[in-house]
Amino acid sequence: MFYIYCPYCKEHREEEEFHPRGQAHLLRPEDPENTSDEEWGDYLFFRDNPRGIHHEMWVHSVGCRKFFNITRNTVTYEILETYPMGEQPTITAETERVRKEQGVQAADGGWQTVGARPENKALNEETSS
Amino acid sequence: MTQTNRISAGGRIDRSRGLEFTFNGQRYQGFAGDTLASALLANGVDIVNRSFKYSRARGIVAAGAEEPNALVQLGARKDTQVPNVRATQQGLYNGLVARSTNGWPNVQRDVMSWVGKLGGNFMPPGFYYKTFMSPASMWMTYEKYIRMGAGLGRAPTESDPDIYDHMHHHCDVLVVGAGPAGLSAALSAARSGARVILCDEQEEMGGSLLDSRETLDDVAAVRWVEQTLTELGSMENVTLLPRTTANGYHDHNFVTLHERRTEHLADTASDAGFPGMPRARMHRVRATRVVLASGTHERPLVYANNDLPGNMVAGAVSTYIRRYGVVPGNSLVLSTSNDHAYRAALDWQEAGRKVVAIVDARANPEGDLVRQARDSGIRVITGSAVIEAKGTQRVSGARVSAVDLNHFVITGSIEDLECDTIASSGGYSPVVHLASHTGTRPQWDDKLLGFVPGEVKGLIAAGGVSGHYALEETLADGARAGRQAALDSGIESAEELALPATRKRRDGESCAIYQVPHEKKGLRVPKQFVDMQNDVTASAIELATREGFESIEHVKRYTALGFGTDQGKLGNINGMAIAARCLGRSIPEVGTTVFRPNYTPITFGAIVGRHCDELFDPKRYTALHQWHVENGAEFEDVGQWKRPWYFPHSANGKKESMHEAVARECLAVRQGVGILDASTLGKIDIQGPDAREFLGRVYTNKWAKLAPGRVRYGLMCKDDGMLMDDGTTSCLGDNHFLMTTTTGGAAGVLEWLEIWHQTEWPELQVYFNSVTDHWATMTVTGPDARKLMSEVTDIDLDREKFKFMDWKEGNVAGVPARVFRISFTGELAYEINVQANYAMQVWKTLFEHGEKYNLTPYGTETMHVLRAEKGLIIVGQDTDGSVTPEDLGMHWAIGYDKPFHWIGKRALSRPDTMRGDRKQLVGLKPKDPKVVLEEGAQIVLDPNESIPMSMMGHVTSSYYSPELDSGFALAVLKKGRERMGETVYLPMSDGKVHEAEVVSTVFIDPKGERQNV
Amino acid sequence: MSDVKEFQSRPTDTSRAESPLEWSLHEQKSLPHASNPGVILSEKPFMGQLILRGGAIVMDEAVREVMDMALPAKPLAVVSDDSGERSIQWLSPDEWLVIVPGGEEFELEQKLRQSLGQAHFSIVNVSGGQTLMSLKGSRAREVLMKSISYDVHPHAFPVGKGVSTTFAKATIIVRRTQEDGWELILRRSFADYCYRWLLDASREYGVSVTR
Amino acid sequence: MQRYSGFGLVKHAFGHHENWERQWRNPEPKKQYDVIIVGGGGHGLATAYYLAKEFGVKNVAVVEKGWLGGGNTARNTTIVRSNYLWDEAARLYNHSLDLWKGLSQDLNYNVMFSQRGVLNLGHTLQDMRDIQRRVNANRLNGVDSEVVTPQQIKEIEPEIDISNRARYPIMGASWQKSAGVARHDAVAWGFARGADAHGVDLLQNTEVTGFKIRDGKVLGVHTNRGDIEAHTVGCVAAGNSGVLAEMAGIKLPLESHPLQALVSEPLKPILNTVTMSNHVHGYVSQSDKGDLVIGAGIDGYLGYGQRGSYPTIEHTLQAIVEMFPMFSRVRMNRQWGGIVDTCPDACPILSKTKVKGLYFNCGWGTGGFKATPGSGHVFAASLAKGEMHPIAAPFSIDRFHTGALIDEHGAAGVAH
Repeated sequence: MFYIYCPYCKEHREEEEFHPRGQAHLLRPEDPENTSDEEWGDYLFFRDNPRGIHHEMWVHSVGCRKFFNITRNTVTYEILETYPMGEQPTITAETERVRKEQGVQAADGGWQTVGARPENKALNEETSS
Repeated sequence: MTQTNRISAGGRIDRSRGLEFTFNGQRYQGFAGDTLASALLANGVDIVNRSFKYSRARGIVAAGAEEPNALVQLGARKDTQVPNVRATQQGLYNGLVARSTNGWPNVQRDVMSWVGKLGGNFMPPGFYYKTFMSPASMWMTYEKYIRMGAGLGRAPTESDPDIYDHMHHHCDVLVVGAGPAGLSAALSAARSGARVILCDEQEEMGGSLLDSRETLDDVAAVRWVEQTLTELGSMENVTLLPRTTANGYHDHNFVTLHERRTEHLADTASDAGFPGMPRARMHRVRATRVVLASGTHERPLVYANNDLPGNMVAGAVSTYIRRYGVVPGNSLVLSTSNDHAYRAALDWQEAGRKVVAIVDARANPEGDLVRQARDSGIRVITGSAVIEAKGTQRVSGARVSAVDLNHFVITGSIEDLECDTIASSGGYSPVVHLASHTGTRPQWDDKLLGFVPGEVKGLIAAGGVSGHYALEETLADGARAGRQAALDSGIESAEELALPATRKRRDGESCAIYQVPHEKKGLRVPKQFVDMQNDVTASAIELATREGFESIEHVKRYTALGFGTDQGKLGNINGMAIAARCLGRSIPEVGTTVFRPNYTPITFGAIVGRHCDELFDPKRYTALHQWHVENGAEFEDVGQWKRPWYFPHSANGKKESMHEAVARECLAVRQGVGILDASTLGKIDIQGPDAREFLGRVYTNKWAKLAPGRVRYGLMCKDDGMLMDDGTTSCLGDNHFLMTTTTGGAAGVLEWLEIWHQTEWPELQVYFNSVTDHWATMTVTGPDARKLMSEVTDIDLDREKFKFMDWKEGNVAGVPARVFRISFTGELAYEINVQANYAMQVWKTLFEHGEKYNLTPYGTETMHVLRAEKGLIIVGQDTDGSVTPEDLGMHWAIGYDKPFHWIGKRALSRPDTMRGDRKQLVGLKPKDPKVVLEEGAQIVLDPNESIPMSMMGHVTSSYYSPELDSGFALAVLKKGRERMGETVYLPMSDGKVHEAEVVSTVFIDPKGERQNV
Repeated sequence: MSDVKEFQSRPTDTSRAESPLEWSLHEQKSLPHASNPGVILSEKPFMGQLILRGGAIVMDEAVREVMDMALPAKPLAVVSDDSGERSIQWLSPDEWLVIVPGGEEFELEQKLRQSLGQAHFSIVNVSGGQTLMSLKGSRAREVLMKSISYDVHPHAFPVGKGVSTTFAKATIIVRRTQEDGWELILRRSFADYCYRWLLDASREYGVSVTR
Repeated sequence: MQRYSGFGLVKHAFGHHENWERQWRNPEPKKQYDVIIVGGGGHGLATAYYLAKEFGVKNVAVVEKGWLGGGNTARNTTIVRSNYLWDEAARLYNHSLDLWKGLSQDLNYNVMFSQRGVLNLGHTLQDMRDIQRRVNANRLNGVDSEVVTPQQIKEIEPEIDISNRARYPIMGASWQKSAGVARHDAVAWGFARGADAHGVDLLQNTEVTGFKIRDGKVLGVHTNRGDIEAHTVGCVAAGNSGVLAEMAGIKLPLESHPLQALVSEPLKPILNTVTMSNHVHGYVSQSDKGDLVIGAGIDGYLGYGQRGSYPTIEHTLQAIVEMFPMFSRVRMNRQWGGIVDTCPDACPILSKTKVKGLYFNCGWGTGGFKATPGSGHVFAASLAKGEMHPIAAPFSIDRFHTGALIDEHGAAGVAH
């Protein structure tokens, strides 16, 4: 069972408080009218399914009700980072590959690095801004 | 019967507290502190069970979780039966009743053993794949007999009288195992101030120190255990959990610990004098660091007839003598590959019984214990091993021979030694199970001749499990691990633990021996058991490899090696070694097996906890529930809600049937006035300047012009164009809306709104909050609704001022209310929302005034009939995730020309959604009005077509209509709207074929005049 | 925000009100009363409860002005006024729960709306939708440990903290507003389930329920 | 191939079992085959078997990166049934069920197909509507299926609790009498032995590292044991399909999720049939060895770790004890997880791809085991003829672009 850092509650919570909601950074086509059936089908049904680093969206359903993203290894189940909506991951399959090639040891200390960006300004921001 | 094998002094038992118990119908005595196994051995009980496949006599082999044979059926009563309890792990209590799981008529004289003896040779591994195939029709009969022969204990046949629960913990350091390493780890971490949990599966903490010959600070090691536990027990930051098995290690250091709370005391908590106490508790622990100090399991040697009662692992012999004061025999032969096992012989001799010989596979053993044995006058036979046990019901002798392990042959002559016990040791296997539960593979260590844990983040292995076998090393490794764990968990500083002094002992090198060679070969050798519980022999493994099963997983599966309730704790490594030898590979080349939870079997009840019976799932109640109960409602489960289904009247001791009640309720609404508790509908408060825009995006229809004071029905689709929910939304203020959802859809719709807002359109200024529980909703409907309402409200109900699809606020029964003129019945209707705390008074006041109008409460069934008569759909009943608004004929609710490309729109122009022969919602009128079509009945056009028939659709809703005095139905039908007036057929399972006419979905008041009055 | 429909949903005569636990307590006939209870439960019904949504800065200004209290600055914080009767709890970066004595909520909502003016915010009255339960006694923490997976050790859960979390198979808000005991906020329709669960989990410690 | 029989067993016993032959060879890969099957699980082996036996394509290799039958074939709860809702799915699974019926004899390998029936319970009015709909559709599709009352359920499975004590009392069930369970490993081994006997090369420990594709046509595969040529390649790799597809530059609408299962300790016979409940979410049967074999739901996240989350196990056992309260004192022995490749409509993909000669058979989700012979058979027919078999045709990848999904979530549910 995962122990997930909620970037809004700013602490780890048990997986039971969350729900996975599929691939992160999914964008609805901006102009559906001019989207082909194939493109629309891709948007509806075709998802990344990597064996390894995956960026996925979760919702802290029984906590703050906020959606956020997790970078997780789908084989080891290690959570590498969690970050709020609207931000980009700092760890990707590409960065991991580079890191591996450079022989960098995995950082120790807990399950995940916390927050993709050092400072989260969410507290004094409206989510809609 | 007296305790023939009990010695007069020593051990951790309390000889002043005698306990009575029954095994296989025979009464015995034991002492407090015994396990069932030690008490059985004390009483000289040799045969405790019969084996699974060959029905061979089996005795106790080990002293802990690794025991494969001593499985018993526990419990004195039908409802307290526990199957397959390991006697070595069951604390003895007064009145304990146990039986062997197998053996008929009894374990001593088992009829099946003759089958095993005569037929055993016809049962090589996988024999069942090769036979029982003809005639094909006989398999179910063969299977019946195979099943009867299989299985171990029996499931209880009555409900469990005990309860179970869960407890959640968070700690800095969880230490698994309270042997020397675990204790020093816990002490080291605890003194640093860390929050520590220490658990141990045994009845008493201390692990190997409880039967150790060694001293710490020059006193018996067990004294140090006592001191340490006293200190740990006094610390506020330490939780001690004895009788607690760490059974599963899960991701991110989540560990489940199963604590036996009353199982060691009596059959049930009540019998133990603790009514209300859980029989077992599952601790769900999130640990920052886990110290795994689970120690080792000793490996027995695999020699012929090694399963006869009287064969034991060497360490178990020591445990029984030193911890329980039981010598499990009179004369011992020890067969070993290492120094450590010599303890068994020394303990045996010190207990006053005869050691016939120590047979050591090594050519030149010369450690301290070896010297001690020799000095004590024990005969040590070197370069040799016990190759076969003699005996029928119990060991009567050992055949010993010199062995050449490199060529896997015996050399020289065979000596027969007389003895009644053979102890063996082939070395030690670290108990790596937990460390591999999350998929990390154990690593083979050539020096240790065993697998040690692989690297698991957050887990530190310490002591025996990481290959530190000497006591001083074990203690030091534990202390190091405990300190490291505390520091890793964020404790700033931790002192190094001062360890008690040990006496240095020199141990010689062990040798690698698993299966012992025999003078015969292959299946001609008397059976050499690798996995006793599953009757897997060395030759079975050999045969499997010969048949092409070369992966260790194939070998395991073909032979069933390691699939028992002991999960191969004794046998797996031996089995792999044998497979490796047969395949000409090394053990690490053959691979390793990954263990899965549980470490030892865990009661279902403990995993379930208190999530059973009435707490299995929440029952959600509305604010009016008490009234419904008091007025005789029958309830329907809708999601977690308990909703009144119908309100049967009782008169003269006769209760109305549902049909009668629903007919009465329907007519009351159509002709007078009825009332429905609709509080379960989802309600979402939406505020913000972009609320209207947002609605336009998530609903298929238009919202731009809905004025305050007005209500509109909306359809919600997913982006695949399929309907997901529906409901009305009211404009409360220009920037303020109240959305209703279906009862089942409430949570999902709120999340749906949030996900689009938070991820796709964060720029829209709008907030959503659930107010489902805040508002109670009651629907007053029927021609007399206005009359009734006018008596209790100050709202002007004039039909011109308060029109259909308007809402107003005012007081109802003295309570501030919002009243909505919306109708799900087709009749004049007022939906009243009041704050739930005041709902009951409103409801009761309505009934006070409603009596003269025969105000009739109705439930979900009547609601369904009334809405279906009007052709109004229920999402999830008339739709199934493959239905578009177009399919439902709801073109009027689709705003194709809305400026924003709302959710679901694009999908409606895909080839499949544009198909001309899609299923469409229609009404069906059975030709025979007495027929109420079955919901789910399939529609065909040609009733004479042979199977498979061409199904054109199905009935989604079907009821008897009291107003029409006829059955009627809603259905989805291919090209349904083109088929108005056609006859369709519904072939039923009883052979009848119903005929129905395709009609409009609106059966009553097609112009909708009644709701507008 | 203007164009939002304020609504006083509380009647002037509240004598016939029924709290979310009315049915459960009624059905029990006599309330549990252990001689030496390790757990003491009591409902604090009919509190005024508002959900505030909006930006933290503007909301902070508004509650300072109207309630003379600061908005909790940190996630999972609960602040109470000196009387202990009014509190504001952080629920999410743009969501707070305000609890006040029953009857104050509507006036409070109006004042807050006035203070917030044209900012984008939302205030929702949820007083009928949830209820408070006080959980006290020497074994209260163990009962919570049986019920929620959140860490309730004093190190992790000091006074002034509140979380929304999983309670058995329901959702609950747990808060510590004072040293000796806990406050649970139960959703109306789940209140009976939570109450039964609490009684069951408390049984081995002895439980008393007071009204 | 050495024929197996009871008589043969006796004969071998007198020879101390020294003359049993290998069940399949361990050949070196050839340079070229007519067809390569990627994936040596049940479906892949069945495909190879039927290709060689029924469609005359004998120059076939099965390329398996681990050991035969080591994926979901080894990790499922062995249920075989065909009571699917939609015509397309019912046809596919019923075709499979027909093959199951004679499979032991056809393979000369006892796969222990035990037709002990399957109950799908209903606990709510909507459950019962869904059950009636499915049973009616099944019946007209030629699938044996009936609606049974709680009393009839009790006669079929006497230990079940049909009382109103339950939180969600049982209101009825659908009952497919010809459904049942089979011995999962034996299915893989039986097909392996049969395929081998017809000349198929089973290449274990051989991992595909890429595809050789030129001008939109597949020419073979690259493996860790060298390149192997073939103009027809069928990928039958369950949870690894996505990874293979990516190598070929194809995207599949698959997500790989953990699916967990567990067994109790072995018990004397207590359950007669297979009982499943979508509503309380759990299902149980008893293996011939005596274990209660219990299935859990899918975990919601992607996972290739062959394990899921513990609460899923808890919820499942809660459901089992809700249906069978007396199992509370029975003990759970082991849990494990498979990797199921799920499609958005809970139906498989049997399809050509934009690469000519490259076919995929995947996306079976929780329904793979029961389909093993049927899937292998229609896929083999498709590979042999270069045209999708009529039963397979509706399961093309195209449906995710046209929208012609076959939504079997209701039938799949927890009911694997």
